[in-house]
Formats: sequence, structure tokens, C-alpha cells
Amino acid sequence: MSEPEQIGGKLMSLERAVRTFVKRGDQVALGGFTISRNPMALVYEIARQSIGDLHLVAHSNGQALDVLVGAGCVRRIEIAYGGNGRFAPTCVRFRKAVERGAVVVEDYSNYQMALRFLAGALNVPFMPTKSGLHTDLVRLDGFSPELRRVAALPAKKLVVLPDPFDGEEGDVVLLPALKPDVALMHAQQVGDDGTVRIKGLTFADIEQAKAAKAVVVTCEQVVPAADLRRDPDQNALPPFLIDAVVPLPFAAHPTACHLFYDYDPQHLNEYRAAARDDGAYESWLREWVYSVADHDEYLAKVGDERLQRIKADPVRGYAVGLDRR
Amino acid sequence: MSEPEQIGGKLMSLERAVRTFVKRGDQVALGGFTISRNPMALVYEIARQSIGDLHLVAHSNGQALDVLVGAGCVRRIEIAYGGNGRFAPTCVRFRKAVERGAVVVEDYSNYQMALRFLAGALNVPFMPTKSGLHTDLVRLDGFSPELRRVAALPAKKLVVLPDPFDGEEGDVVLLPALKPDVALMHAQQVGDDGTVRIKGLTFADIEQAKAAKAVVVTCEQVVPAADLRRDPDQNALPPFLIDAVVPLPFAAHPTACHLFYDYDPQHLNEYRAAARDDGAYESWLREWVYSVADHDEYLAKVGDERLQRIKADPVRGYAVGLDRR
Amino acid sequence: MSKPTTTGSAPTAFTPREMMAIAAGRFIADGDIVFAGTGVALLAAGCAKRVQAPGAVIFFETGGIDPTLDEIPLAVADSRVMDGACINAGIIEAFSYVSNPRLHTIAFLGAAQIDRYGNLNSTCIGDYHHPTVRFSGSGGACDAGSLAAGFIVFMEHSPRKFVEKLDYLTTPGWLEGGESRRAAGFARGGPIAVVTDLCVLRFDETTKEMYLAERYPGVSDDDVVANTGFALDVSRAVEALPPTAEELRILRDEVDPQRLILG
Amino acid sequence: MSKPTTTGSAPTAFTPREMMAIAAGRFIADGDIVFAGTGVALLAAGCAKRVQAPGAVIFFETGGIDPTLDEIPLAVADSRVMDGACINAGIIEAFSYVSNPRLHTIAFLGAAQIDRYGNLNSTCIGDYHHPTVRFSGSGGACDAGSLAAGFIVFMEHSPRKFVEKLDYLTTPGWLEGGESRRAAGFARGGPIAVVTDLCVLRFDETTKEMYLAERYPGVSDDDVVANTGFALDVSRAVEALPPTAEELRILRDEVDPQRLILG
Repeated sequence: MSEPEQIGGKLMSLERAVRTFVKRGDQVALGGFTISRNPMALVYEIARQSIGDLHLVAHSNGQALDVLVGAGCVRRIEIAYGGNGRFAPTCVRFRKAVERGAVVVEDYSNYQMALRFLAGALNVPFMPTKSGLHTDLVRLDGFSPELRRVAALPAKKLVVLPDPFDGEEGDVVLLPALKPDVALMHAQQVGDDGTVRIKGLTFADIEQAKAAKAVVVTCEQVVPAADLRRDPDQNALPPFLIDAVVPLPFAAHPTACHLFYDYDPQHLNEYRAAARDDGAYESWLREWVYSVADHDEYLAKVGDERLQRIKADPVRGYAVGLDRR
Repeated sequence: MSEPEQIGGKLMSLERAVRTFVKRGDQVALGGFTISRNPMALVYEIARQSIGDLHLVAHSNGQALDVLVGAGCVRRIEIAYGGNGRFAPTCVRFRKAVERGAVVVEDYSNYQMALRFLAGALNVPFMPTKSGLHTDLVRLDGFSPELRRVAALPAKKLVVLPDPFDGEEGDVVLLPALKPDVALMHAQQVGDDGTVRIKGLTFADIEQAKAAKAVVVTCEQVVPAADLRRDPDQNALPPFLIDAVVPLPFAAHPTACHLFYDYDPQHLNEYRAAARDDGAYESWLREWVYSVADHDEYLAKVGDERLQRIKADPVRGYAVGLDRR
Repeated sequence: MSKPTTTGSAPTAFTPREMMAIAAGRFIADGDIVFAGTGVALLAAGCAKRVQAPGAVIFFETGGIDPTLDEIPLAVADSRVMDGACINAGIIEAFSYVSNPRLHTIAFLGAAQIDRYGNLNSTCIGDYHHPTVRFSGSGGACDAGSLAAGFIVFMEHSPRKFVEKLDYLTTPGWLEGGESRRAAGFARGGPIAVVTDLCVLRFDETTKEMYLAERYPGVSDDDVVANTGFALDVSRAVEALPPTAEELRILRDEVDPQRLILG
Repeated sequence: MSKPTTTGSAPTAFTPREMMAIAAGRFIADGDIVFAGTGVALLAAGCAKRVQAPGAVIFFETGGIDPTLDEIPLAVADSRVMDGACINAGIIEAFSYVSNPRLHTIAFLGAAQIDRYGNLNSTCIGDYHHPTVRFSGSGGACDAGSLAAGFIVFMEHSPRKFVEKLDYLTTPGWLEGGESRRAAGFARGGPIAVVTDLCVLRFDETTKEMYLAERYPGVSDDDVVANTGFALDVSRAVEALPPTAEELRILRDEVDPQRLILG
């Protein structure tokens, strides 16, 4: 590590990280879960750079998925759940895009998608599960055989295998590995050597990063490596898996970042309202994405008062007493 | 949790924990790795209670394996590595027992055994790997078909499956799940609610505990649950998987317990010397196991001076400058 | 047909949502692991833990296990499922607990459609490749339905939702009834009950067909039948015990004092 | 036959073990992940990192990644592999790095027997079911040999160890030579070199048969052939570069100042 302050050349701007590591047509894994630790700044930048034809892979994702779909960057999705919890039981632009045939979806469950990332992380062709036997998740393909061939996807959505040990186990579902072109994630801390620390739930972020061909991390803080190496048990990813580090406070806004800030209920409610109408949504995108030069300008638009309001209690991890209606 | 100080009835003596949860003929998973965090106090107690015919399962184990084998408690072993690092590149009583035909061994690799515990933890019939194709680990069974039947083991050691997705992946090895009757482990801390925290490397302890039908934990300290719940990210196992908690400082001696104490080089060297000769080994067992009433008496025999000498630096985790020849 | 909105007189008047939370919570036994989700499921779990199952563990599929829940989470990834938990697990680890045969995990699930065997649809209406309505998708519902020791379904009771045939089978219930679930390869699990705004439905032990078990006070057999899109056995129905004053106090004052879910 | 024990004159005299550590270390490139094990492997990794590969990561199969190594660990589970690491991983996580196609992981392995294709035995001598000598077993050797980008073997050079046929094939090398490793299903990997107390052996690019690449100073082709239990091509052999004064200083003063492994 000849230049720790540059994180070995991996420290870069949001603009450069997206331009370098996210290409038209890429398979992109979205970190986080519904309204928590979504890589929102990266998503806004992808929309600003108009990178299209993306193939999204995620277990449960909410806001990042919906903005990418809404901005027209997405062609295909493999997913278990597109929603924002109480703030949008089904993400609105996601729903509209599927109903209009603007995106093609192939459905899995949360555990199935997480296991597919694990298979990629372990570099094995598949993972077995008993989940989904005799359901339409197993019976119905979302992608046609032609699409599978053209997009270099596994030849089958999944395989149902009888117990190969000749025992009493019955059928098992084999889920093909995912190896995304790039994993996008947001972490609380990155060391100046590139070590990543995530606090709170990690969801499948770690498996996604290990499965991916490139990993881009935004973070709340860059800290001295020695601070993170004092307790290696708590670290999530080693430096050698990380390709780009973009230090950006509040880069998950309006989703939450445990111990740093809560989700922004007002922003999420306004988003949902705008998403319901095509015209209103275009205006929303113009106001919050296209006409915003960078993350600093975005935060200025959100405003200090709002950012203070969602600031997390450093012990509990969320904004105690926040008005969440 | 009506009685936190009793850890919901799970707090018990070493004698009772072993008598209740380790039966003749059980499949026993040994936690730790070579000379680190072996559940030694539990192993000595098993020997004292003369519980025999055990079927051991482990990835790499050293001292715990060798004492159980040496004391004649073991009939079968599924394992990747029986050694103590520089203190016994092959564990001596293990080697003698295999060469004499006193135990039957079936060989796997570290990754294979860890994946078998993971399969048990996930409650799936097998895990896939590319490791071991065309080796004797895959070609040669240690256990006969009759033994597999009698001992209720999977019908095959493993299965080699051609790529079920009709792709270019080639063959893959399917490793059958392990579901031990009991997992024995040593942890640094257990909360008074039963939450387990392990510091430093966890090896496959967590997968072993999740795969097992019962879990017995010795620990250096019982601490208030609130202390461990202040940072749930750092905890290894939830209370509902733990059956018995035995608070016993130095219960991993002569193996190391990260941040608490180092391995005991003198004890390990003396052990190896004794293990080479049947008579000397019998004396060793009498002196250090059979004639020792309990763990307190064992520690008194080791002596305070020695325990002070191996005490770990609380930051580095080991005894800095310890004479390890 | 009209549905009752509030039943009984003060101080034990209650809303259908309150009745649902309390009726569902009664299915939880001490020591159960409760796969809770959000919304009314979380109210049910919170009631159960405070009324009859203090040793039950409230569990989120995201990996937050037994958190304090000092505030109500509005999504399963909310920081409020992490605070004071015994462990913050990954998703794979979380589902390994759901699947663990040592643990009696009971899941609360919702859905857009349910059939007579308790199979659930939370994916779409219409043809899967050209849906007229798209929902969120399975999330962890298929996993919990496949792997947990059992599950309980929350449904709004309407003929659009209780259907003869699902548009998409997201979550396995009793499949085609009888022994078909075991034959499919599931070692355990299946739907235990369906809790609606009108009643509690259960499944016949042999045929695994849904039947009316308990009508809420003020609800008739006909109300239920009219809102169910398939033939329903009502011969075994009894009236549900209304919420006790104590159950209502706990639900309102302790579980959701901010009325974020109760509304 | 006799083997040299120390070669050269002060101040550049060196032992075979020192030569082995330095010769093996030279195979490591900057950015490699070095699956290090203990003993002489650790010395080789320590030399490489300080000489030509400062960005190499020393990696232990137990999950300790890039620790300070202020003291030499005596087993891969030693606390000294955990101190100051960037991450303390589990075993499965550790092997996921070994297998990761993005990472160029090079493993140092030892063995009881090796054949002409670099296949290794660390399990037993004699029949597997009735062995005359039992060794430790694979540990992670089979995994590293199967999954890493390549591996380097440390061997004491003797005909008992360089054998025509292994008693047990623990770790896959080039299997039966030629394309057989790829045909077996391995996407990459295989033995790069064998470093002994006499020489460095490599593998023919086409046949994958072992050949003598470098004799240590003072060692003859005949010394090597006499200690090898199968026919060996020596036609390509050159003399190895002896350790430089700087390499020896680093090895002795920085890597193993307590001489725990150098002896």
C-alpha cells in the first residue's frame, strides 16, 4: 500500500467510479434492502450518465431499484421483492414498468437470490435449497431461452434434482450462481487500505461483493486502516475485492444507514406520490436527479434541517422519535 | 428469560453438561482448530466419564481429537487434518490409532468438511464444490457400505455430478450434510441470556453449532446480555441454539483462546513426548485426566505461574514474547 | 356486502385490525421463533410475546433477531430490527434458522391471493409474462412457506383474494391438499390458519382444505361465504373470543403506542 | 548420497532451508494472495513481501488475512494470524477467496509424497484402509491445489518422497499430465514449481511432466536424479541464483529473528 491516502488508487469521485465500472448492458447487483443502505448516490449518478440496458440482480430492493427503473436504465431484473416496506408495498415505477412490459422480470425468493450470490461468491455452479418446490417460482421462467442465450445467462432458470444420495430427502432445487459485472454498495466505513466495515445487518452485500467482477463502495467515512485492523472480526470485506471507494456522507439517502441516519419518511412519501403519475415523476427526476450536478448539490437540496432530523442515535442506530407517518 | 442468571436453565456444571448431552456412540463435532479454542475441558470430562464409541467430525483438529482418541473414546472419525501445527505435524495418538486399526477414518479436506457443516446448518442435503475432483478423497471411501447403513450415515461418501445446467462447468462434487448429535465448543463470552460471542477466527464453529442437534459451550466469561446486545453484529450464535453453558476460565488449555491466553508450548511439548510411548501416555492420562477431579484441580496442576505466562496481550490476542520452542 | 368496522361497546370496542392482531397472536406458543414481517404481523407477534409467550423470539428475515422493538419498524430492513438484537445475522444465516429442524419457527405472511389449500400469490395478477397487476414478489414468503414449521396468513377477506385458482403460486401451502406437500419434498410446515378481517380459517387435517373455524363477533357464516371465492365448509365454525380488555391494552399501549400500524 | 548442508562462504553462506525459502519467495508477484501455511512457506511469503512483492497479501486458510505477523505463527490457527489482519474470516469465507477467479492466489504446500505430475500425498503410506504410516491428512491442501491460481510445493528431496506412484492422491496436481487437469473439471491452477533442499523443479508446458529447472549452488544433476524416484529431464537445468546478502538479511533479521523456523 504505497499510497494509503489514495487507497491504492481506488479513491475516486462518484462520476469517475460510475463511468469506470458501470457499462451499458452490465449485470448490476444492488446492495442494501428495501429502505436500508441502498447505494443511492451511485444510482442517481448512473441515471445522470444515462447508462442503459442494465440487468439488475437483487434479493429485496426498494428505492435504488425504483429510481433506476424509473429513469429508464433497466432492461431486465432478477429479483425477489421490489418494495419499500410501508413506504411502498410495491415500488410504483417498478410495478408500472413490469405492467407496461418495459422491463422483463424473472422471480426468485429472498433466500434463493441470496443463495445464488453465495454460489457466485464460492465460485460453484449452483446452490441447493428446498425452498420453492412445486411453486411457480420454480415452474415459470421469466426469461425466454433466446434471451438466456443472447444475454449469456445459465441455460435454465434452475434445476430440480432428485436426492442424489438415494435417501429420503426428495427433490432439491439447484439455483444457478450469479456473477454480476459490478456490485454497488454503501458502507459505514472504509479504511485507507480499502478494508470495508458494515455496521448493522449486512443483508447479502458481502456475498454480492465476492460474487461480482468489480465492487464499487460509497461510504460515510474513510478511516485509518489501523482503526479497522484493531478488530478484524468486525470487518466485512478485504481491500483486494474493492475496485472503487467513494467517500460520500449520506450517500444512502433517502434510505437509512444504521448508526448514521434513518430513512427520510418525507422524501419517501413525496417520491411515492410523484411516482404514481408519469408527468409528476418526470418532474421529480428532473428536480432530484438530472438537474443536480453532484452529491453535494443533492444534499444541499435536501437541506441541513432534514439531515439533522434523520440523524441516528449512535447507540440505537436510528432517529429516535422521528415522525415517520 | 425468566431467570437470566441461570441462562434459562442452561447454566450447568461441566460434569452435568457432558453427562446430559454426550452419549456413547454420539456423532460429536469438535470446535476450534489445531491449537486454538479446542473444547479441552469438555474433552477431559468425556474421558473421565468414559463415554466411548464416539464418531468425531471435524475439519482440522489437534489436541481435542488426540486426547479423545488417546483415551479410547473414539470409534470413527471424519476429518481433514489431525495435527497440532509445529507441536505435532501429525497428532501422535491419532496416528497410532489409525495405524493400529483402532479407529476408522474417512478423509475429507478442510473446505469440504466446512461445507458439510454448512449444508447441515442450512438443512440442505448437500453442498457442491470443485475441490477434490479426481483425487482419492473423492475416489476412496473410508467407511464400508455396511458401516454406513448400521451407523445411519448417508449411503455414499459423496456424489460426482456432471454440470446439471448443461454448461461448461464440468463435474462438481456433492458433499453430504453433517448433522452431529452434539457440537462442543469454547467461546470467550456468553451473555446471561445465552448469546454467544467468539472473538478472533470462528473457524467452522458457527456452522457446526447450527448443524448440530445439541450445542454445549464452555466460556471464559458470562456477561450481562445487555453488554453483548449493545453490538449484535459481533455475536456468533443466538440463545435458542445453545443447550448448555459452562463458565470455565482456561477451558481451552493447553490450546489458545484469542485475547485471553496463548497455547501452552511446554504442555504441548510434554504431551507429544508422552504420546510417543504407550506406557508414558497411560501415565499422562492418569496424571492429567483420570486422577483430576474437575477443572479447578486441573488448573491448580497447571499452576498459576504457567497460566500467567500464557496470558494474552489484550490487544494483540497472544502472549507477546512467549518462549514457544 | 358490508363488513363490520368496529365491534362491541366501550371500553372493549375494537377494530377488525385489532381483532386480527390478537387472534393471530394467540397461535404463538412460548419458545416459538416468530417470523414477523411488518404491519399487523408485528402487532400479532408483539401481543403474543406480552400475553402468553414471553419466551417467543421475534425474528426478521433480514437477520435481526429478538431486537428491543422500542419503536415499530416499518420495513424488515429498518434499523429498529437491529437495535438490541441478540444477533445481527446475514440473510442466508437468517433463513438457516427458519429451516433449522430444532427450531419451531412460525411465520406470519400476507398475500394478494390465497386458494383453498392455503397456497399464496404475492407476485402478479394475469399472465406472468404480461401481468395486469404486478406486486412486490415473494420476498421471503416462499422461503418461510417452504421451510418454517408452519405459517399463518393475514388476508383482507374478499372474493378477489380468496380465489379458486391463483394467478401465480408464490408460496407453497398444502399444494393440492392431502399428502401432496410432503410428496413434493417438504419435510414440514404448511399453513396453520388464515386470519382475516372477518374470521379465522383453518385447514382440515386430512384433506388440507380450508374451513371456517372462528367468526368474529358480529360476523355471520354468510358474511364469510359471500366474501370467499370458493366453496367453504362452515359446519365447524364457532364464535371467536373477542379481545380481552388486557389484550387491547397491551396492543394499544405497549405494542403500537404511536398507532403507526393500528392507524 | 550426501547433501550439502551449508553453501558458500561468509557473509553469504546459507543453509538449504534458507535457499528454499528465498527460491520459493521469488515466484510471488506483487498483488498475489499468498496461501502461506506455516514453516518454511511462511518464510518464503515473508521474504517475497519484503523483497519484490510489497503488495502481496499473506493469507491463512483459517481466515486470518494480511495480519501483522510481528511474531511467527506456529499453526494456521495461531492468534498471530489474527492480530492486525484486515479481516478475520471463517473457513468457508477463506476458501471462497482461494477460489475467487478475480484473485491470483498462490499456495505453498508441503507433502509426504509427490509424483511426476505434481500430485501430492499427505494422507498415508500403504493401503488406505490399513496404512503403515498415517499422516495428518489433507487439511486445506486439496482445496488449494484444486482452487488456487497455482501452487508451489516444498519437499525434502528423497526417492521415498519423489515416487512413481502415490500411495494416496490427496491434492490434485497435473493429474495424468497434458490436458487431464482441465478435463477433470478444474478451471485453473496446478503446480507451478517444486522447491526442495537441492533444487527447483518445474513442469513442462505441454506434457506437464516435472523437470529440473534450477540446481542450487554446489548441487549436481546427479545429486538430484539420485534423489528422485522417477525419471527426470535435467536437460534444461541451470544453476539457481544464490540468495543475495539482502535477501538473507531480510530473512534472518526481519522474517524470523527468533529463528523459530530457521532453527
